[in-house]
Amino acid sequence: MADFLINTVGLPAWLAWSVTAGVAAFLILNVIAGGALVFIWAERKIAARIQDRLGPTRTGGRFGWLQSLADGIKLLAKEDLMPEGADTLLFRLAPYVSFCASFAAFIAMPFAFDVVGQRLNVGVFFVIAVLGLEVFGVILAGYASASKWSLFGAMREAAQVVSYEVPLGMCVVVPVMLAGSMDLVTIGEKQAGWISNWYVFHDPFTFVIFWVYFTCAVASVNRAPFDLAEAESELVAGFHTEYSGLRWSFFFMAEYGSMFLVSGLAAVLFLGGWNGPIPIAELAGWSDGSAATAPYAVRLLGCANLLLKATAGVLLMMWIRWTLPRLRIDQVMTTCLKYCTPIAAVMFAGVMLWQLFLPGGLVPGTRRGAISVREGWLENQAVEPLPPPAEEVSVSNSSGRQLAGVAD
Amino acid sequence: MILAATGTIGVTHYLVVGAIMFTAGVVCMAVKRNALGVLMGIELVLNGANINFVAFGSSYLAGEGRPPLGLDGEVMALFVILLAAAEAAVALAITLNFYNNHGTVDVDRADDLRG
Amino acid sequence: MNLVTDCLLPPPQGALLLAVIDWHAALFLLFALVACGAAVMVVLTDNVVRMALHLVLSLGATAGLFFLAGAEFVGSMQLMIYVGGTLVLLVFGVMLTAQTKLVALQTPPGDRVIAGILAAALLAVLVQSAVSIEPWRRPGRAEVQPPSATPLGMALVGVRVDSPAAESESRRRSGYLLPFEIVSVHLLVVLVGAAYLARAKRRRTPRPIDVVASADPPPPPQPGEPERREATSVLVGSGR
Amino acid sequence: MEIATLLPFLLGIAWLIPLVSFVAILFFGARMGPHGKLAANVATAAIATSLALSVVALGVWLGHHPPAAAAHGDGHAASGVSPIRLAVRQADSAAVRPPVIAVAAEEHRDGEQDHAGGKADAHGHGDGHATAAPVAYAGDWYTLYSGGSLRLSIGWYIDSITVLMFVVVTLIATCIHVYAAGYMHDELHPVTDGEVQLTGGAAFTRAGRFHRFFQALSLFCFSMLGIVIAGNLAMVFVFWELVGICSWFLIGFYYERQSASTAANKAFIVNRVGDFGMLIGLMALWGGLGTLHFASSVDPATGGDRPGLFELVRPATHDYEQEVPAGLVAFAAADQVAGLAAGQADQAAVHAEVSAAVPGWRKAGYGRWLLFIAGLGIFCGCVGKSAQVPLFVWLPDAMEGPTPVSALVHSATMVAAGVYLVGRFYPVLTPDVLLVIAYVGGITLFIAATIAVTANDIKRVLAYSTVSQLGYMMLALGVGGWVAGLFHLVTHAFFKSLLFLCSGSVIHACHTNDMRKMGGLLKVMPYTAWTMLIGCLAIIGAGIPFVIGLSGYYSKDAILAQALLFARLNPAHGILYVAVAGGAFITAFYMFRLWFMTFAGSPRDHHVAEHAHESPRVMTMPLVVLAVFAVIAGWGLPSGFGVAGLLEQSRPAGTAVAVSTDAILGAISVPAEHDSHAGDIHETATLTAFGTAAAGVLLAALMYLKPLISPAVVGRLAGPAYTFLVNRWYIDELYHVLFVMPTLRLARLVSGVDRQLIDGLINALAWAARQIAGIDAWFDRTVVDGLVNAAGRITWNTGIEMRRLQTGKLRQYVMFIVVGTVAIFVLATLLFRTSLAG
Repeated sequence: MADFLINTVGLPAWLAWSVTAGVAAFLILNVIAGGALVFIWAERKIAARIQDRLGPTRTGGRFGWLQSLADGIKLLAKEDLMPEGADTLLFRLAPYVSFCASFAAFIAMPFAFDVVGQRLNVGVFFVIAVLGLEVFGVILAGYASASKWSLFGAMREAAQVVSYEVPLGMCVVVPVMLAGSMDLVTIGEKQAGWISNWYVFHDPFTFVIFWVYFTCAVASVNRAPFDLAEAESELVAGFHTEYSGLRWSFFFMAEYGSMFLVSGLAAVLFLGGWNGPIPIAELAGWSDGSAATAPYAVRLLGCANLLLKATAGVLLMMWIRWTLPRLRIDQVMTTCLKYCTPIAAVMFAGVMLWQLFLPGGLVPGTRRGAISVREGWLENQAVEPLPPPAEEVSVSNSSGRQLAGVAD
Repeated sequence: MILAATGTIGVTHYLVVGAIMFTAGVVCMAVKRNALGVLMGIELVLNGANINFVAFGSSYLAGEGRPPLGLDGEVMALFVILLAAAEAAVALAITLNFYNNHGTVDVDRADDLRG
Repeated sequence: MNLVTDCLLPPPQGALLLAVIDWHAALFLLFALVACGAAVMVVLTDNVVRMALHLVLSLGATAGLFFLAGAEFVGSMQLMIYVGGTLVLLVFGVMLTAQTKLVALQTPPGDRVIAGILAAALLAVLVQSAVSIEPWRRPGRAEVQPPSATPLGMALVGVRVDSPAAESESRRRSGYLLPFEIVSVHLLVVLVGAAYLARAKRRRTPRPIDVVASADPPPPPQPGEPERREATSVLVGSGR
Repeated sequence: MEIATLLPFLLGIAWLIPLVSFVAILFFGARMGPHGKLAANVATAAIATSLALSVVALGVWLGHHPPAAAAHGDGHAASGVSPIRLAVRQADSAAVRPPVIAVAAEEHRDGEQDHAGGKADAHGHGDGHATAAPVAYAGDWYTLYSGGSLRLSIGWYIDSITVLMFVVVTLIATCIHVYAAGYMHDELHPVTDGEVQLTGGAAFTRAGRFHRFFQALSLFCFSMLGIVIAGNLAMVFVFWELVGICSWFLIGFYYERQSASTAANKAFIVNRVGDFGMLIGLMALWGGLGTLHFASSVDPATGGDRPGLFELVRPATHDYEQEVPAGLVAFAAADQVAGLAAGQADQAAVHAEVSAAVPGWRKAGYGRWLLFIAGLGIFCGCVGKSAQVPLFVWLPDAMEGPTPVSALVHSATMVAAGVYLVGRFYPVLTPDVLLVIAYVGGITLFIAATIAVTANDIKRVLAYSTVSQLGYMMLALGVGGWVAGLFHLVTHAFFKSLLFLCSGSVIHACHTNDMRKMGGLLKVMPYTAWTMLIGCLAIIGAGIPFVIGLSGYYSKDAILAQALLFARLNPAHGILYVAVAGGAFITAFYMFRLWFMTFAGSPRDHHVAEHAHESPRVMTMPLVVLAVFAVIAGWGLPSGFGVAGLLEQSRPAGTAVAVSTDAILGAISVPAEHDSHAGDIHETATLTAFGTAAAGVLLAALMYLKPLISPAVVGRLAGPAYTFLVNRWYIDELYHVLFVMPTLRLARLVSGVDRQLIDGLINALAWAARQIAGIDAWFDRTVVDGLVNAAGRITWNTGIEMRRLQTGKLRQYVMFIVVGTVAIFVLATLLFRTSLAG
């Protein structure tokens, strides 16, 4: 979009970039926030259905699809309480920290080829890392509330998230290894084509590790059955016991945002990203197969694909939440350290061996010793050229272009 | 990156930032009576050093005629980070023991071996 | 150190203020300020939790600096590991200084003064030695290769594919495989050691639950015990 | 496998197996079954295996070299006919080889050199002219040390004697192992030894030593077989000493008993005396000849062939006639050699001259003495080992050991080692040495026999008879009866071990050694009695003249015949024959005295008699086996198939002919042995033997069976002689006066010198040292300590000051660090005008 602005509209480059960035930020923020509203509504409906009730029916027509909007308004209208003895600054700060962390992670999250806030060559790690910041807000909240319930909740969440980052990282490394890149866009690209190209179907190990990843993801966003941080039955509401009104809703949004994020990440890493199970575009001849030259419409299709997959993931999480009972803290830790981590490790090794010893391995030259790793890599370079040098203009161009595509 | 180097920011700038952080860390170590404070000081110091590594390694900041360290800088920084994590783990364990034995984390009371 | 003027000096062709902002310098300025400021705040605050907050801010800003310097992988690592690490620091801070008497350990002002003086001296020395190198201050626009984590990864498994290392056969082989292994083993050892150090000792005082459970009354508290008992109760509460 | 490699293989294994069992028992003996009961099985199994292998080896030998006519065929015809047939056989036998040493390359690889020294041997003593060396296989398994001309190696020298001795030793050893398993069963439990008096008179109790006993037995078997198979004198000497130490172990088996330990030490020391002489002999030989190998051997260093002792002393070129080897001659004529060398610078030339000069010197008689000394030296060892005069005193005391030991070690095998060595070394012995041997043997047999007459301890009687039988053998060898001596050695081994085992069984039954307490045991223990009777008959050489007899009959007759022949040839030495004949008479007398006193008549001591009992099966079986051999060991088929024939095969080259020399000890003519088979001599000898034996038995019967003549009366009549004999010729006392007392006196004198003179000196030195030390101490205390203390004080004070620095306050330390850093920077920048930053 930037070059569009520069060339057609004739804005100076700096302005074009600023506008581009602004648009991107605006889009991400609203899509996710709006999505959060939808999800809240969906969760209530699903919970109701699973529990054989109707759920919200009144607000806004039969399905009560305005329910969450109404809730939002209610929350806005609520009085903002702060317990006395609370650490004022931290108490105020905490929700924003969580919120920002959860949403900042979307910067590197691709929605389709190059439909991405900022294409980072270490996208995966960026996302994981920033997502990990979210729990920080939770801790601050728990501490600042000067309430034992909150404190306990925060403690639990901290322990849980920190320990679950280990297996999560392991699982994430697997697609990275398969694609030979940490760039989420590249990873998505590599899975283009038929459904069989999805990494989840790459080999048995990846299939297993996909589920491990999903479990760890659920745990790292504190969804049931890992939601000890806000175990209503033990701690009144966990870390956000003392929160109300808009601050509380920020936590809520952050939670849904990160749910959506991990689901999207799962989609990109394992489920073919924005590539449908059948390469319709190629078959229909809309694009010549290389995503780089695909028209906007195809990218739009990709976005739809990814959103669909992510939503499916979120719904799955809801389903799990309303189906499974909550774990005890020791069970949570056991699941992480005694099951997820070893399984992930073994699967990782398995994938590696598979890559090495089965045709079409990552590095053809691997079997020829360490030095030939280099040649193998160079061959790969020849086959799959890296994205063009990230010197400013081109990068901002691409991102700008696709954002424009999304815009109109 | 978002914006490539334009020649205004050099290694020196990073070094200065590192120096400030380093000093802050040292002071933190020197002033805090809370063992955890001391730990944070250590983290700061390590970060100061890290900034220098990255600065020297970065090809964005390299002065003319002075090829950057290249990868070596980054790898050093990586190792520093990892070892810092390790150090934090051990230090925390020690602190915990200290707390179990003395019922406090005041480093001034950790002078059982004073001369 | 003419950073600020670099950022804001009027361009030759002249335009709006925004136009002439050197984004790189500006962002650097921002991150640098946050990093240093937060670091100083760490020193100045006494509350452990706030210290941790500032620390995280500082480290995060440092990560930003790394991104600016093109070391994206290192930046991500910084975020991931340090946030995790400081998180644990935080947790411990909260656990160990839960008692009001420990929340803020006052430092005698004399120490602060001495430390300040020393700090000034040290800072002076460091800055002097940083500034004293001319070419560092004036970076040329060195040709920039696209930031990519691949060479780093290859180097960690022992193969150098980055220039200029890739040219000479000898340096091409000089990967970081061995240091990498050593560090990993070292980490493992450290984890085991830490787990051993921090292993649960035999409780000196029975947990409230045990007291309730056992018919006989709990033993009389020895002097110097009470804060420990409270601490243990906190541990119990947080799921231990 | 070819015989030349097969025999060393078989015998080598047979030799090593007892060592294996020894090691096994040594380390795991105590854990073998309850109280080490299984140790017996292990040792027995080992020796039985050796026996089997030896028998196989014997079979192999016989298969390749069927023996010639027995030396003691009945009548002259057989031996007259045999050589021709033998010669014919040898002509077409595969054993015909040139007398060179064949070393197969692939046998070099596994380090085993095999010397097939087999030579076509036509024992042409039919025409009285020996022209060939006997069949013998020699070689080295392993070279221990090789430097200069000395080469010590583990090797083998196998001829028919070796094989035969292997069979005999292992057979007897097996029987005795079996027997001992029963005899020693007391040792399975803690033993209360009544013969040990503790201070305070308490009964002495110790743990059982069952397995140790068998451990020692195994080691002994190993050593004995080692002597037999040894291929060179050095090896012989090593195993010689090993045998000695084993005997020491076994005699001192009950080492808590004063008498036992004394006896053990006595045996050992007395043997040392002999071994000293043997060492001298070895040195003389090596110094002169530079080799200790019997047969020619290949030097692995040079690969060259080195002639052995036999070859040197009786070179084939010289028609196997004994001559002083060139080496000894040159050795003796050292100064002449030096004179030659002085003139010449070139070694080769010197060698040439010396070798040219040697025959002359030999004529001049150089080296005869050396050869004589060497022979005497070797014989000294034999004197010690097989208890000849004057070193026979240890053997009777050796009876302190358990009876199986006495049977195996001190009658059958070890003491025979001396005789064996003399036989093995025969070619090197000059007629003078032989004469000495003969006299020593004669004296021994007479003295021992007379002592045996008055002894009352059953085992001592047997011990003295052993000594006298050994004397027989020595004498036989001395008078040229090579086959006769070794033949008697074999037969004696059988019946003497038999006798000892019988006596052991008796002692086992009566718990006493004193014959005067026994009597009338015939009904109680028939096995023992009858087998012992067989033994007695065998030892006195009973038999029907010219028809058949027990083993002793043949061997003893051979000896008598040889002695008679010798006496005829050298009238000066006729006394030897008298000694032999008299010995035969006395032997018969005391053996039957023993038997009658023990078994015949009525019990003298009821206390003993009533709880006497026949020994268990495990002890009687060996008796029967040995009895059988005692009967048949001497038999031989007319074809020459028999012990004697077997021995005849190995007769040293050149000893089959009569030799008469004008030697150092005057003119001696050693007769050829086959001449003793000449009709008249043979008959005379046989009749003499029969007569003397019969007379002896008759006398014994008169005195002890039907007491027509009371022994007491005889004793009183022969008063002084009787006491003289009872006190064993006062020989122990004599030695005590001659050697022990002077030694003690000398020792006392020396100790006196030591105490008075040397101690005084040393005390004076010590006193002086103390004075100096006192000064030293003062200096040390004042000056040195002062310095040290000062240093310490300074350090201490500094430490006290410095510790203030260690406040234990982390924060201060940090500040110190900062100060240090800044200081370094400042110094580096200001003082040295450099900037650390580059």
